[in-house]
Amino acid sequence: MTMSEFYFGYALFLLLTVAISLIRVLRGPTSGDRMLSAQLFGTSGVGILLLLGRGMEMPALWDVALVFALLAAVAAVAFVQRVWKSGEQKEAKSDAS
Amino acid sequence: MRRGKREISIFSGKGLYGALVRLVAFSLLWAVLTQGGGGWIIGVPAVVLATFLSLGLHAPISWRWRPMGVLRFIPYFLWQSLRGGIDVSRRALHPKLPIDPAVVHHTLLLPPGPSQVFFANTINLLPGTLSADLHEGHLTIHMLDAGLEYVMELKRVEERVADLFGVELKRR
Amino acid sequence: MAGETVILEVFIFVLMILGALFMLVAALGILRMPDVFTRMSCNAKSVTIGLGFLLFAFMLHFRELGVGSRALATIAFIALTIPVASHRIGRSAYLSGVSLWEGTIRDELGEALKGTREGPHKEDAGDEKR
Amino acid sequence: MISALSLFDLVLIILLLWLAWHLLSARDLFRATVLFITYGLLMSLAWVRLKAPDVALAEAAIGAGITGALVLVALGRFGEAESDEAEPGSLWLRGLVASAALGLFALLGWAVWSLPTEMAGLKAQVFERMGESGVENPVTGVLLNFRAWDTLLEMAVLFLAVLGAWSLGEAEEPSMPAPGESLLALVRLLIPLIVLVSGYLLWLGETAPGGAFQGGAVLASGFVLLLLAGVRPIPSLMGWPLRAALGSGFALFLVVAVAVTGGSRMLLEYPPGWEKGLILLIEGVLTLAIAVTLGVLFAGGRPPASPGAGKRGEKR
Repeated sequence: MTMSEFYFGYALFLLLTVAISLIRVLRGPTSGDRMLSAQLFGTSGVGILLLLGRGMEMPALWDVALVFALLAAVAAVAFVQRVWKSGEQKEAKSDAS
Repeated sequence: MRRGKREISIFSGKGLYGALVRLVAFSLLWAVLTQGGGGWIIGVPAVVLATFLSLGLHAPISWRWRPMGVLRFIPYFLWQSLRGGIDVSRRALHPKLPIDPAVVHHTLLLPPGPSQVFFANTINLLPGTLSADLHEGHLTIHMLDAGLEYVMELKRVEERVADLFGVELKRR
Repeated sequence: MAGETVILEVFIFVLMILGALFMLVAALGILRMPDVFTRMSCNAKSVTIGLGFLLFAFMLHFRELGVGSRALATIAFIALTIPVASHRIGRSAYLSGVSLWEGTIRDELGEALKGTREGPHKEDAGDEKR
Repeated sequence: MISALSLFDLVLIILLLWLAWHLLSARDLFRATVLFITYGLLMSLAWVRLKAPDVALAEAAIGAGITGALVLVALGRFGEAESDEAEPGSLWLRGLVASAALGLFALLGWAVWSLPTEMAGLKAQVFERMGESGVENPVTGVLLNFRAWDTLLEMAVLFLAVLGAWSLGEAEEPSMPAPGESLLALVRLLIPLIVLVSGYLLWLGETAPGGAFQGGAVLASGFVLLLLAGVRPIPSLMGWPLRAALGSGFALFLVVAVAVTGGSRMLLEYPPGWEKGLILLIEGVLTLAIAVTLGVLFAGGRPPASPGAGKRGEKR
């Protein structure tokens, strides 16, 4: 087995774990569960990109992975701030939470 | 401070020291990204802008990490998160799924401010704990296993965080 | 000399396998754990550790300042964002009263504490019930 | 023996198709939204496998940063309750639609099949003349020199999109929970990093995959984060500075395009020796303009006119 075969096999393995977590996106039950699985997609994506970048000899993929890692939280923040409303709409006066 | 009233005032940081530290840190990061530094024609404006934004967005309370505290904290944190990972792997891979979750409340001994927030985020990577809500010094924690000696454990983490920020723990 | 490199290669290999194992745990945890909190708890830890191992292995493999520091930056981004994102999702779930797994123990002190919260500061009142 | 890479491709294709199917057939809007986000992330991997890292980078930045947040926010405005059950039309209608779709599929399949396996394309010509472009990354060379027209018109499209969004009304003040300290801490930390990474992507564009669109998209997700954290923009910047920033990309591009003409040169034919500087200038301004444009589109309307757009400063 060549080294790049190993990297590709590893990337395939990570893609399969992503496929497992997809089941949770479909099943839910709460929106938090689905969002969480989507987040796992992003983080596994970082790993897959690094491995492919090594295997395919494309160092540019490290930059894609960096962007994935940097922006992994943006969707989660949008989700907690705008979708999952906790009932309260008033301006909270303390920022201690 | 009311929601949304957070003004972006550039010089709210504590003096020149904070600005310099950030300037150096961001320049270093730029050098890391560009692999050896280059493209400073874009780099300099980006670093300066990042520094201004970082100072402008910062909370009025000033805080600093103590260098020695950081050195002591990092190995502890790495070891604990490794433990956390192993613990959770054992549970998730075990056919019987041995979990005994509980929601517990922990009154923080750390003073209000960034150290509390840092603590709440840190314990998400430590064995079996997930912070659910932080409200006026009371932290609601979800535990994977109620049987863990969590009170002592959390106290120890708090001591470490206090050491990192150079703050005193409240006496109970 | 050669012996050292072999040991290092083996170590890198072990690190990568461990990283893969932790990533698998993250996915299995999300699938098997009974409620959103336990899933999140599992996810936050194992993903960070798994990617950390993978990137550490890369650092050892290349032994180059450029690659190593970029790998460190990537780990740092992940380690900064994942715990906070988990905390935020967990907090929303908790405050919006997502039902806990039936086996979860809630401690009495907590109930008492929450009672006091609804009084003076109305901040998150009304969310815990439902 | 099948190589791991072809297995990877196979799994990726199956996952994409499976996701697309569930995405289209999902009754629950939130489920569809999350599937859409994951679809974007997988598409980025697909671009990687097609050896198009430029597109993968753009897809990563836009998919992870902007589109996900945009769709989630749109969903937040609709409210989850409104995921209505559509009437499944009559059997005849469905049969008709299905056969039309199948026909289109067959047509596209035939078109792809009949393509020659080895296409010359314009690759050779591009590589031959890279020396004249002023940059080393062929994609940037094409986007900002050889086919700068396309990019110029894309900026016009983005500008028109903002006009369209603004003509619909003011951005409404979203109702959202107080951001809380931990979110603010995250934002404070991420914003400077986002600025740096966006500058880095812009810098990369000259030699490697990257450039104004990728950098702009990453920077725009910084604006998105600020908006989500409830950090309000400085009112005095919401008047003409914002409009100037929005128009700057298109305007500068036009000015350069016209300014370089003269003698025997056509529109956008940079004078020799100036290519690098001009491309850098245009790309720098484009990054900002794209970021502001995407951020404004995320806000969803023109800034509210009332409190202190110019005169009185901040009320309250």
